[in-house]
Amino acid sequence: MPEAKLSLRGVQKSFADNQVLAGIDLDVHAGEMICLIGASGSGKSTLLRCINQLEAIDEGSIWLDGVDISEPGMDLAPIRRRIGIVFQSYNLFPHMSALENVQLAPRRVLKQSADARTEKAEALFSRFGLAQHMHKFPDQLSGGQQQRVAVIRALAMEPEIMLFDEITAALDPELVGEVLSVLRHLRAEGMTMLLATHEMGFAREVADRICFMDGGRILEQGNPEQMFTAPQKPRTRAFLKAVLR
Amino acid sequence: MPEAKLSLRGVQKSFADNQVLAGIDLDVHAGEMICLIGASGSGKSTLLRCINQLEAIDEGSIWLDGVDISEPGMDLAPIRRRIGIVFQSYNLFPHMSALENVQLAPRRVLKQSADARTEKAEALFSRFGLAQHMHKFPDQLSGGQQQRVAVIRALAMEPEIMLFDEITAALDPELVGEVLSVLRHLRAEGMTMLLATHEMGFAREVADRICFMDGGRILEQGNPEQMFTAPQKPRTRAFLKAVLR
Amino acid sequence: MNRRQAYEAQQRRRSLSIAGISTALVLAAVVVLVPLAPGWPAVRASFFDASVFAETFPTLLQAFMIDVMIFAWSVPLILGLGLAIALARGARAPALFPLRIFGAVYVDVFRGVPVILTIYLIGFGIPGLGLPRPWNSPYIWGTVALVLTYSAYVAEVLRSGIESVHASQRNAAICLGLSERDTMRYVVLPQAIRRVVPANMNMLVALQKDVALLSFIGPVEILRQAGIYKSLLANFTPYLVAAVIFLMVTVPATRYADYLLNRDRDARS
Amino acid sequence: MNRRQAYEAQQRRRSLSIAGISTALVLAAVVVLVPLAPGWPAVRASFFDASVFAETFPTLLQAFMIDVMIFAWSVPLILGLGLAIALARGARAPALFPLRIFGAVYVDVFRGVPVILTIYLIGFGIPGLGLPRPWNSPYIWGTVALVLTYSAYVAEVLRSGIESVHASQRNAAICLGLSERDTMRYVVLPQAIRRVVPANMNMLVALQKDVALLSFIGPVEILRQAGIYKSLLANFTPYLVAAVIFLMVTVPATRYADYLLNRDRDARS
Amino acid sequence: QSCHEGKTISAGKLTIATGNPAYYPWVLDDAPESGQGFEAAVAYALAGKMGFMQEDVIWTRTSFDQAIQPGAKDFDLNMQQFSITAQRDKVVDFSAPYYTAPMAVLVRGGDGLTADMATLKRLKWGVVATTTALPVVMEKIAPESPPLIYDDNVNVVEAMKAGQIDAALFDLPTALYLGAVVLEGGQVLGQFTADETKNPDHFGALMTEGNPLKECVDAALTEMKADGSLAAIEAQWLQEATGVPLIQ
Ligand SMILES: Nc1ncnc2c1ncn2[C@@H]1O[C@H](COP(=O)(O)OP(=O)(O)OP(=O)(O)O)[C@@H](O)[C@H]1O
Ligand SMILES: Nc1ncnc2c1ncn2[C@@H]1O[C@H](COP(=O)(O)OP(=O)(O)OP(=O)(O)O)[C@@H](O)[C@H]1O
Ligand SMILES: [Mg+2]
Ligand SMILES: [Mg+2]
Repeated sequence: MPEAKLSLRGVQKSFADNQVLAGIDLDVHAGEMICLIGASGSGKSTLLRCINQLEAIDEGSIWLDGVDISEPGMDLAPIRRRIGIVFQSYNLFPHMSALENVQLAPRRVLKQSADARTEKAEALFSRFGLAQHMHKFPDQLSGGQQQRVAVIRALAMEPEIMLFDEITAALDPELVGEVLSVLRHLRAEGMTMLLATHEMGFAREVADRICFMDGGRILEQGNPEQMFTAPQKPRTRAFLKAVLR
Repeated sequence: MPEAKLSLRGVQKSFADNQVLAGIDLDVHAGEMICLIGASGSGKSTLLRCINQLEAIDEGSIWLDGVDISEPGMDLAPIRRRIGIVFQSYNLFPHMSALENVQLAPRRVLKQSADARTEKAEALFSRFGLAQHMHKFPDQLSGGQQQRVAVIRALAMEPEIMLFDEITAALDPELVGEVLSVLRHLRAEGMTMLLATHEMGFAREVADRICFMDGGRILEQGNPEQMFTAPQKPRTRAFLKAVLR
Repeated sequence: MNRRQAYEAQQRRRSLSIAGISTALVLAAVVVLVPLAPGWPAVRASFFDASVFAETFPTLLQAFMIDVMIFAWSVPLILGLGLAIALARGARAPALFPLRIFGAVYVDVFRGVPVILTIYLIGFGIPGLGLPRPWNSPYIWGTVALVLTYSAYVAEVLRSGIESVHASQRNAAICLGLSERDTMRYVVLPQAIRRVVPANMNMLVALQKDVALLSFIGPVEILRQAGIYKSLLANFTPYLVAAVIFLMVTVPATRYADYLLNRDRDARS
Repeated sequence: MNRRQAYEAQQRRRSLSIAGISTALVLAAVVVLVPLAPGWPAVRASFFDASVFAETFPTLLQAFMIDVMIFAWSVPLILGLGLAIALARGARAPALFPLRIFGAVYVDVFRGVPVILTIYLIGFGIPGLGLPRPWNSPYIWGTVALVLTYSAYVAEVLRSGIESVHASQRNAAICLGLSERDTMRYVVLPQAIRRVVPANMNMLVALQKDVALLSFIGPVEILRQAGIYKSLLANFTPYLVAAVIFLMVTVPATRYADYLLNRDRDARS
Repeated sequence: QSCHEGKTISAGKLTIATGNPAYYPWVLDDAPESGQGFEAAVAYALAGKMGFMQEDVIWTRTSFDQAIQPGAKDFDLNMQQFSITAQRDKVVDFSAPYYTAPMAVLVRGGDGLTADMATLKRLKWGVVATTTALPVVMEKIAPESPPLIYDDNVNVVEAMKAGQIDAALFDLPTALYLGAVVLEGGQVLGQFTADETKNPDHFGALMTEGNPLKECVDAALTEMKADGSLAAIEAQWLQEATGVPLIQ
């Protein structure tokens, strides 16, 4: 039984004949921030989706606090509650205001009282500088604001780990900053995080560890300085050269 | 009568009550490459669309080789033939192969013979390294290949000026390079070009002149070195700081 | 007024005069030419008899109220049953397999048979099972036939709406720990229903027109009333009156449905 | 077989047995309960008479061929006219203003009137203008009525297809110097038509069913033939036969249309 | 030089239309060519009087609507129990009447019913839309609830079987046939005298408006009435009409 907060052991996943994850081993310790980088199609999104069980894995196991959560037939809702996830896009429910988006799950799942959840939601909105946008609908918010609401919505369930899948990829360059600052904030608070990103500068700045994915494997990992200045594998070097142009 | 290849004088354009271009003066000389930079919504795309008359301007004039092409009631087809344009996306005709895309306008507009246009098209495809993809349909090509076909399609009409509107914005980071190298190629051949872009590194490398747009005006312009190292206006400095993060 | 606006105003004036002249020419041609056909007087007498029009209009309008009534009580039934069938077809639990099969067969059958046949078969067949009056009324069973047919269409429309809600919306809800049921109720259905309002409006316009087919099993609604006048007066003008009455309702309704469809399409593209 | 697959295979076996049992229970309930209704023997005799079924089936199938024929020659006319109307409605030149108005009125009128009324009005009205036989045949004018109605629908569908081609496609063509006409012909229409194939398939299924309504002005097609048998045998089984024959055609056709619509939707999302 | 010369749609032939299908006792077995049934027999007798051979008679079928549509018709005469009314006469021509039908009330299992107006008013009525029965029901009986209306006889019968209506009004021969053969448990409750209604139900052969053949047909019918051959045909095919009680 692995000791880390979250552990992956030999995780494999195929879609039809296309093997997308070809054996992933990874330990994420409490309070750690890990950035997944790699070319388009290398399996970053799939890995995140497998961790919170949106996709069932074919082989291997995924351990959360020493429990194998990839066991077939497990009740997934309580596990998913403990793992927050924010996607690149299509995230908020467009027919609900920002506040309703945030309150839905606490209301229906945690069965919190109206007062308790409103108080908590308002606290979160203030903390991320969105107090004045609480009653707007997603379409009335900028992309950056929408992503921050999505983060708040996940945080409202008080998850133990947060997964982020290229949450700045669909944003205008000028709006990227405000979303990244939210992540800095979370890191300072000690949240355990796993983040797929194309923002190399940001990854270098905040990550505790960088994992370079290629062809469904973690080809190389290490601390940011080492990865960006002295990558070991030729494939890593080629990738970094192309994107750091 | 302005002397430059292409000249804009006091160009204004509004959509309903929203003034998008607030008086643009710009001279583009033959063989020059100009990069337009600026925040989202600053009017870069609108400016390019006004130049080749996709949008009619409200005030001011646009001169091509000493002729005012913005005169109401002009026959626009012959003017547009002389000004090639490539957009960010939705560019190729999805029901035609790459070759058919390139040949449509020479066939229907220039009435070139089948032999002549095939020969020319093949030459262009080879020149941009796409000879083996000529018979594929747009959906079978990567984003970078599609954009290169779009460039070839515009070049097949033998334009005198080329306009490019963020042609790498929708591409995966790894594919951006191949499209930019096409632009370097054109520059080396002496094509007159006007380019809206968010790729600051590239702009700095190849542009003869950088124009920073803000609120529908060209707030500041100059050679790349000066613009990137010593911008004059506070707004320019703020913008460059945000995007060069 | 800037240069562009001045030019456009001038263009507009020119267009309007050309348009006016050409419209007038075309209209004049129609008005002059048609009455030259040899049978025109007979056709006019049979189809465009003004006195018959005036005489039958009030009664036909009254008969149309029966169409409106049947329509009014059918609509909620259709929407309710349509939703139930759509959910049945989407059921995933294995024990609900018969429900799923039932939904599929139901939709196939009632979309496949011309509505007039369904009306005959249900409108005469079920009452024959021995129901006492008033439970065997053709109004009831004709309505049932319409409800069965149209709920099949509405179910398909709703199902397409449910499926059109992007998978990432379901995913987002499930990732928050919501149950399948809550996901459907709070996240998917509200979006799905909003999206299919335009398509369902189209269905309702079609229903409004098909209510007239109930006349074949007895109810004296507008089409039957027109038929009675036709045989009484040996004149087809009453059908024209009926067509005019339908147009008064369906044209605004289809226009509105189109408007919704366009708005919906624009919002998505 | 990996761990996941083993688990899933086991789940599937369990589902299948539950599904089998519950389906059997529901079917049994239907088969046992319905015949207990007091009027069942009379209804069975009127609607489910096997000998009548067998006797009328061949003739009805033959009569259905008339539906198929009418359908076959209507379709190209509908598509052609529909395209013409769609282009007319999209015409921008001011001199073509009457054409645009005409297109709009045309679509409003023929979508707004129940098809059965159009069939009565055209099928009986135009021949009365004094056409000699065979030019007053109800086949011809009934077909015309269908063509007029359905081309209005098809025109709207095509127009929506044309408008759904993204403006950037037109722009790209225009920027290359193509004329309006070439842009429509080479760039917009090929894409628009491909996109509306599924919606038009749906129209064709509806048309196939509405061909039966021609029976009201004379042609002895399947619905009329079923009516004749009904009168002759005083038995409604022929209508059931007609329903079955329709299902044999329309179920595969609607399923195919649905498949196309789904594929189309998936391709776009 | 016979009267019909040049007046028929195909020279030397007389094209007669009937219903599709044609009903007993007007035409037997849906086969008018046999001359069996009242209208079939009248048709052949009429044709004979007009100078046509038996084989010169051509049969065709039309619906009611086809018969009254304006414009050219594909028949010379149309015989399917058309009632002559002044309004129809404006659009088409009718021959002199060849039969005058009393209206009769058809019910199912009517043992508990008596043929008086008070009873009839309480019944739920059904009639065929294209017949003149509807005005008779509305004006003479004026039932308490509005009647239901159908396209043809069999739909009326089916509605009666389904219990949706209690009674229907037909011409007497049709009512007798339906009550005896088609409607299980059917019974003719009573008849109105033919001349009692304001518009007695005279059946006439229908022709296009202004058809020159009308004078020939009328002449032949007058002759048939005078020499008793029409009465003989009526006696042969419609004799069961006796014994149905009159409604007061
Ligand atoms: N649901 C699915 N069905 C089939 N194939 C899939 C599915 N999801 C992902 N794939 C395939 O798996 C491969 C890896 O996809 P994934 O989205 O994990 O890559 P990624 O590293 O996140 O790339 P990107 O940077 O573009 O987001 C791709 O080839 C993709 O086509
Ligand atoms: N057709 C139009 N109708 C109305 N408003 C428009 C239209 N086209 C552009 N605009 C508005 O004009 C403004 C400038 O748009 P434009 O696309 O020129 O900006 P941009 O500098 O190209 O931005 P980006 O970097 O996002 O491409 C925006 O506010 C936009 O909403
Ligand atoms: Mg991804
Ligand atoms: Mg732009």
